[in-house]
Amino acid sequence: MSGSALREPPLPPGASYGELIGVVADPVLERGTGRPWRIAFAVTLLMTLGLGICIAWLFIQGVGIWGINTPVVWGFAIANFVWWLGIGHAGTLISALLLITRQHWRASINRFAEAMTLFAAVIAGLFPILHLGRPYRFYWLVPYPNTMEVWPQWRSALVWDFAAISTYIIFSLLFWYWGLIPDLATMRDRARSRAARYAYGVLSMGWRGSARHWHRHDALYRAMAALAVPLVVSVHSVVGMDFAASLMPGWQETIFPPYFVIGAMFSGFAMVVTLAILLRRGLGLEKVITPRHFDAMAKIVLAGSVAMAISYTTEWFTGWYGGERAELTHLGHLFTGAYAPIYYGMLACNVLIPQVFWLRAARRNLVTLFLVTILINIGMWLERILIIWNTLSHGHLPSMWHLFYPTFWDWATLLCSIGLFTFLFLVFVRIFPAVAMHDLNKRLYQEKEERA
Amino acid sequence: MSLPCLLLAEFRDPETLLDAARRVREAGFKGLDAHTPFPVEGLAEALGFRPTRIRPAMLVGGLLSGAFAYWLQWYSAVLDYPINSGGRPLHSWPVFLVPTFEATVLGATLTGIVAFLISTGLPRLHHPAFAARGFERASQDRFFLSVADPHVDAARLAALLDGLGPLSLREVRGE
Amino acid sequence: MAHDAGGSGPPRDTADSQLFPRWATLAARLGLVSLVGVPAILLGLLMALQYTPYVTGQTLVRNQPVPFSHEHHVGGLGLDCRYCHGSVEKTRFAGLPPTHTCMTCHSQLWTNAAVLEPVRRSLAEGKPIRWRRVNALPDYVYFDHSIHIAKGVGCTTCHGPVDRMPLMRQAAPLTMGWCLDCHRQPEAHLRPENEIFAGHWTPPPDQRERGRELIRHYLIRTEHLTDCSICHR
Amino acid sequence: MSAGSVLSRRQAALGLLAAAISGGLSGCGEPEEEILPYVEQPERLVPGAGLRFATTLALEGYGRGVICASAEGRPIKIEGNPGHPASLGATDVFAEAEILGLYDPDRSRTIRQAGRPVTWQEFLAALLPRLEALEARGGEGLRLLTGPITSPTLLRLIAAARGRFPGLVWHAHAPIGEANARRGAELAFGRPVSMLSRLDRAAVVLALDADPLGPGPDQIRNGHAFAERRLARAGRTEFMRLYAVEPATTLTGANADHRLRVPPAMLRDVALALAAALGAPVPRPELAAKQARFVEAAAEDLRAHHGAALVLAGESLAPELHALVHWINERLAAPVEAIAPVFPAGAEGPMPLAALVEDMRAGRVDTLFILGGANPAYDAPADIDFLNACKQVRFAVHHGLHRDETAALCDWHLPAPHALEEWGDLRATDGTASLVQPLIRPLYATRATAELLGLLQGRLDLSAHAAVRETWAEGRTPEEFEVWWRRTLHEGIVEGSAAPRFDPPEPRLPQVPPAPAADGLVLVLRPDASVWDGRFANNAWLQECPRPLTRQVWGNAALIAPEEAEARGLNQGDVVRLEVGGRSLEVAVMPEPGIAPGVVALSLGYGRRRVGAIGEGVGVNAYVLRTTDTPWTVPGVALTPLGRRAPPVLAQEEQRLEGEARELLPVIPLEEVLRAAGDASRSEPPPTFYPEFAYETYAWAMVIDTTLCIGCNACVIACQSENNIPVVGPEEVEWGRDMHWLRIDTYRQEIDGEPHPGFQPVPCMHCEKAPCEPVCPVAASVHDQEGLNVQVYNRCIGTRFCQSNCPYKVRRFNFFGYADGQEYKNLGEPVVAAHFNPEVTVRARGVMEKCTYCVQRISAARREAKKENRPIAEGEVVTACQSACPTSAILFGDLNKADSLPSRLRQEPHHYKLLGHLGTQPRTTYLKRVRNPNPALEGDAA
Repeated sequence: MSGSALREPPLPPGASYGELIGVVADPVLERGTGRPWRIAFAVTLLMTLGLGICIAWLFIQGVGIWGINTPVVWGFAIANFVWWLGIGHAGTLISALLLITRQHWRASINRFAEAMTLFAAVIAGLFPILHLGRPYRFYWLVPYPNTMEVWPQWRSALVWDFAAISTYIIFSLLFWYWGLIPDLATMRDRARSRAARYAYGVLSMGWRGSARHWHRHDALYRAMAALAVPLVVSVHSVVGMDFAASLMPGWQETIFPPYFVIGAMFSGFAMVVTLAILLRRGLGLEKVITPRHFDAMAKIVLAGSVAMAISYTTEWFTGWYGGERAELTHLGHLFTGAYAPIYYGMLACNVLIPQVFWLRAARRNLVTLFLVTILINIGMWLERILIIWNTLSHGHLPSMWHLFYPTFWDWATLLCSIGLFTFLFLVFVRIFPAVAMHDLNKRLYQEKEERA
Repeated sequence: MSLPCLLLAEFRDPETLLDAARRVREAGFKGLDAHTPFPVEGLAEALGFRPTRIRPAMLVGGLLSGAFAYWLQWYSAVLDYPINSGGRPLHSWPVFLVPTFEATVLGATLTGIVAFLISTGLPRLHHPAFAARGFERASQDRFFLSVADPHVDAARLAALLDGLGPLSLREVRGE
Repeated sequence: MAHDAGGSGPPRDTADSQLFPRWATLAARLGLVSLVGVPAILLGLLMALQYTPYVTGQTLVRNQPVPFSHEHHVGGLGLDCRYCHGSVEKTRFAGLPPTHTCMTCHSQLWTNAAVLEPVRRSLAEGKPIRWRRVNALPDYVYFDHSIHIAKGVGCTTCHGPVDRMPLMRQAAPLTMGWCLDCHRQPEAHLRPENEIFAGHWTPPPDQRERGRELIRHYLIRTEHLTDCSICHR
Repeated sequence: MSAGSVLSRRQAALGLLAAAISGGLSGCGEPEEEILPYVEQPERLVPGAGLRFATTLALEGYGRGVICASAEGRPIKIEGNPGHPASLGATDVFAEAEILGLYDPDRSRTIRQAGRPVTWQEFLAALLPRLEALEARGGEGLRLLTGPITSPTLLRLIAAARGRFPGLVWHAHAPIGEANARRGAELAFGRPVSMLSRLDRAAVVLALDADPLGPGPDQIRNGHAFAERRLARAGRTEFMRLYAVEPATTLTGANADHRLRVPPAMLRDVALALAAALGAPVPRPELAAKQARFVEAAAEDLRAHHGAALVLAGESLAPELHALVHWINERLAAPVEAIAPVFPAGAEGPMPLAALVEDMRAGRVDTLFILGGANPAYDAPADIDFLNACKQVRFAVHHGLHRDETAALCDWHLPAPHALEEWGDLRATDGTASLVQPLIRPLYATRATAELLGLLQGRLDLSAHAAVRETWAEGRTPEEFEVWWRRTLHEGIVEGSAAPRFDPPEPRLPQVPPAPAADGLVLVLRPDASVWDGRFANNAWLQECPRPLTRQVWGNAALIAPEEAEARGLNQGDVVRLEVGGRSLEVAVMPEPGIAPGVVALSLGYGRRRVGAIGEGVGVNAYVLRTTDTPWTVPGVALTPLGRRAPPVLAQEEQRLEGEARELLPVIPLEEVLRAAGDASRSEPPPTFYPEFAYETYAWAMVIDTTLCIGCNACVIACQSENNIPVVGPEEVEWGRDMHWLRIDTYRQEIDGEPHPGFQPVPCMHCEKAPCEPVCPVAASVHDQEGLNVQVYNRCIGTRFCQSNCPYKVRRFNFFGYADGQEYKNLGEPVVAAHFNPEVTVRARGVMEKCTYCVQRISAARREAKKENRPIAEGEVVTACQSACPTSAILFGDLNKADSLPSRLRQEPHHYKLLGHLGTQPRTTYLKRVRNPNPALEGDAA
């Protein structure tokens, strides 16, 4: 990965172990919540309650409150699901992939990236259930002994989804938590109030930094990292197969699984950058999250954007080269249909704009970074909704062509889900060390050795 | 089950800790351990830990749960209630592999977690080491060597560590 | 923050001067186990619950406006099932006796028994007797009595020994699984025509062989019996 | 059993005698139910088994014999009566929809005076003295207003009433009617004659704005005959050729081989040119080249098929043109049969509405009975001011199903029984009489028309039943009458009652007046394919049934030619004002390729003000632009855009079929079928990795002949009625959520520069390699051993993956509880639930549903066969759509039988699979749409 570009150490030379720990831990333990945080907290709390209302109304009225219709039976719910899950990929990737590839600069970002992953994955997992016509029956996807003596239908990509996502959520939680344990011990030992010390004490399960513990911890953590990579790839491949394993024009494409995985990393990394910028500001982590980190991540985003461009063109080419009527109609609809403007917007966000990262200046300018990565995530959401709209609204039979029009509840649910995500993240940064302190210090130790 | 006696030597940096570890081990002390804020490479060897069996356990666990997942799919789709689904074969092995893979990963992970807890004895909220004053820095910027050997007392340890200049040397008494 | 209590001679700390008491470790371990175990056990119970009469209604007895005793009428008087359940051979619905049927006898017998008051009132006012359903299936299940009778499934196979029921009782769980068990291997339950309405019937020792014989005899296509469309439309 | 008693939705769904209080489909934890046996069990009635009775339903006064299925005393389904000449075993939308009409919650339930409920006795108390007085005056001022009546009993009673009241005048009002045809026949033959056209004996047919295939009392008979003559099969050369000349597309025009769009005025010239070409001494009018060529070719073709050539004149044509057409048919020895009009004409016939209104205004009407659903307050021509006239009437009685516009004007209102509730009799268009018998005890305290007419004779106790028996007992001994009565009720037709055919006199050649010169647009009015003249406006099934060709639901729109729209800068949905003679209406326009330039087509029957929750305020009332002397074509209409938009609600938005897409509904000339005769090397499935599943017992399949589909929608409503398909309402349809399991895709393809419509009924394909099944995570969509693609509602959790992966998009999802708690408007009222078919689950919210090939019928047949230890016979299973289809375009059967219809049709050269290249191996397949173009008109460009 492009992280290898970082010859020089990203950590401030001459920093001490305690100093770095202070940088990370003090915002949580010493400093009070700032005004911006409190405002953000209040707003997102309201949005979370809003999500509750959306769901309540959904269960009272039925999925008909959304814009879905007979040909376009899927809508925002599925798009949101794919989008959130995509975002929920970078974290584990950064941790695992960069760990395996010995990209030690990951230390500064992996913790909150993992948290992001966890929250995003959980929210993503919410949508397929909400989208069901009879959500209270979702557990029929689980193979369990029942008086009906019937089983899930294993050939369905949704069953794969269910398996993949539940695995992924459990895995992400454990991976995140196990990385957190030593830091929780640190918090326990730094905390002033007795309550906090008890809380962190219980959470850290009595971690005492024993060499034995470290030894086992290292073995487990690296093994999990090794498992994480194929898992992440499998999860979004399966999501890709939700569409690819069909025979609808614009869906039935072998490129979908890899294309979805790349898309996921792309949007995920974009989100990490966005959050990194905010965290750096909010928690004053300038020391540990340096321009070099952004530079590296921007390069990855750029690579993702190029990969997306390739995926799109492949899609167009195969569609055109296949020459099947429905496929051609679908292609024509992409570029000239009712959704064409959105489609062009999507291309701009995902392919055109990220090209600014060829410029070093842009890679290191936080404002640019922030705006571009936000645009990328908007673009990626548009991509997901368009995959659904374009195919389902213009299927094989012209007689069943019908467009999708979003309703208030479509938008409300989407926005409130973003609210919930932010809410969880805000809580996270107030309770947990947003950066892996033991990793930082380990990195510091290594740099000292390298210098020595 | 707290040890009758626990000796803790505190150091400023990992290197010294490593030397100390080697020395006490050569001296044939038992019950050696160290407490550090981050994993120090070579420490495990220095203290003479045997390689852990977590990963083999994960492999076995993963394979078992994967096998179970595949069997379950085969049993339910072929044996228990065979249903013609879109003219696909009852034993659609290629698709059965997907849930199988996920199950393997999950199984391996959970096994690993359990193995970790067992092999480390965590959670363990109460431990003599915590009683040592200043031990809280073991999770921050101090490096402790701990000896739990009834035949060793503070004096012998101090003598042995002569020259490495431990910041402090303390012993924890259980009753 | 941490204070370094350096001093002469190795200072001694006692094992109890720490954040958590000794029992905390055990508590934490139990806590961790129950964190996983308790939900698992609850789910398990929930699954098991589905099989209990509490959910299936098996062995359930309901009080009826008239305490009609199958034991007396079938076991005692030896009435044929079809005397009251007239349409059992013809249609989906076994049929319940019109008040008129009851009165064929009870206009002579027990003409002023108190328990029969509702029957007499029904006839007088032309209002039906409101029986309470005992063997109820969900409305998306299309069970047809006549075909089962025609293909050698006896009454008591599902309804149990009614000739020993003072008040009607739900004999079978009536779950889909229970239906499937028979639809998967009917040979275990099939009877020859003349025994279908037998009050209570115990399978002969060689039922398996007889059953297979009867499957051929009744021309039953077993492979079709587990189709969803057999019961659901 | 007290079937009239209001049933709970569940009870209907459950179809037992049990009133079940129950949760949704999920049915977890059985709730307590009650079972109510009969006190006295009616003989014949077996609990759990349905019954079928023959009866007759009226349209425009003419009878269509039907067989009505009832479950536990509830009528639940209408089917055709094979023995009846106007049904021949098939139905039309109106007949099918009568079921919902019966349970319409908006039906009037009580007698009212000035809107306040009163008793029958109070009514009698008010009426009888009047009648005494009237009798003294010889009935002066006593008037009857009815719709068209063919019922022998009612005619007899009216005659009898006249006996008591010599001064009684009977008026009949029919907004659609057949006035022009009658006057034309009188012009030609000098006396009332009605001509029955026999399409089944015609080889060449030219329709002058005639719509034999369109909605109407004769649609089924004509459709059947049409199908007989247009059966495209390998090696079968006989194939009718159909020409149509019309201003706005009718179903006949849509199915024609050659169609000429002309403004109404031009019809006269075409008719004259045709007559001239066939040797009539009439001035040969000037025609444009294209039209001349068309007429030339058509005339040539007609002449060439002497004896089997037929020209049809539409009701909209002037009487003179009808007469002219009679003359032409005479010349061609056309297959037409003359009978005395079934609907009484001349002296014993009724007077027109206009005369009544005149007298009313003059105060010459003292007592007025409005019977049989006549509704002049709504559908009288605009120049007849019924409203004010009604104020002059002292004692006006309205008798009808609804408290409609007319009821609002009358002091008294009496609720009328529904056709399925009362006794009666009717005659078909060919005079065949049949009995009407009730399927259910009247739901409300209604009085039959016969009873009211009985009152006029002072017979207070005359029941409809008695009246009908009296009528038919004449000339029969009591014994033979009883036998006759039972047999006739069973057969559903009075033997030998068809009107005698006779040879009409030589038709006279009429003087055809010059066409009225008019500027501006010409408004063409049509009866509506769904609400007819407005009487069905409150029927939700019909309102939501996509109109043929436009596929519009819940309303009407002003149809104009696309070029016209372009010229005026109008887009679909733009609201315009149509103005003529100081009267105007505002309506949304809709470009329709079949409309002649300069023409605006608008269907009648909408804009009802008082009818019920379903029909009120739907669409625009076209009657306001109609006058007595311009009933069908209103010239000189001014069209002004209003800048507003109100897009019509369409069930199908895209109808164009261009380029490769034509493979979806190929239109081929007859030669291709004939040439390919015998070639059966077709339809081998594409290669597949998967092992083929063996279907040992039955392999159900359906073949749909798109050549025969005339787009009448009967199958759609039949399916809706059979399978408990809910109505969702206009808003939901606009969202794109209509629930019809069977839809009639309508496509237009340019052929020789003319838009050529084609109809393609699309039910579930029941693919052997169904894409919907492997994607269902809970196995709710699976195959059974007979190859049915079954949808298990109670297993479905509503992922909708099946529908998103269905290339045919035939699946329907309950986005709301359309049938289960969130019904449209008043369709949730308990009485409506009585129409549910107990053999089919009522689907809950959140589950997917779709065409099942009427699995309940298959299952019933299978169970019967099994009980008798025999296989299901060929033709024993008939799906609802198949049984409704008047042209037998839908054929269902077992592929494992080599001689079954589907097996044989799959060998036809023009057999094809919709989207066959996807490898779904559909069980529902199609025959291409075959045209029989006239070579002389081929390659006709521009």
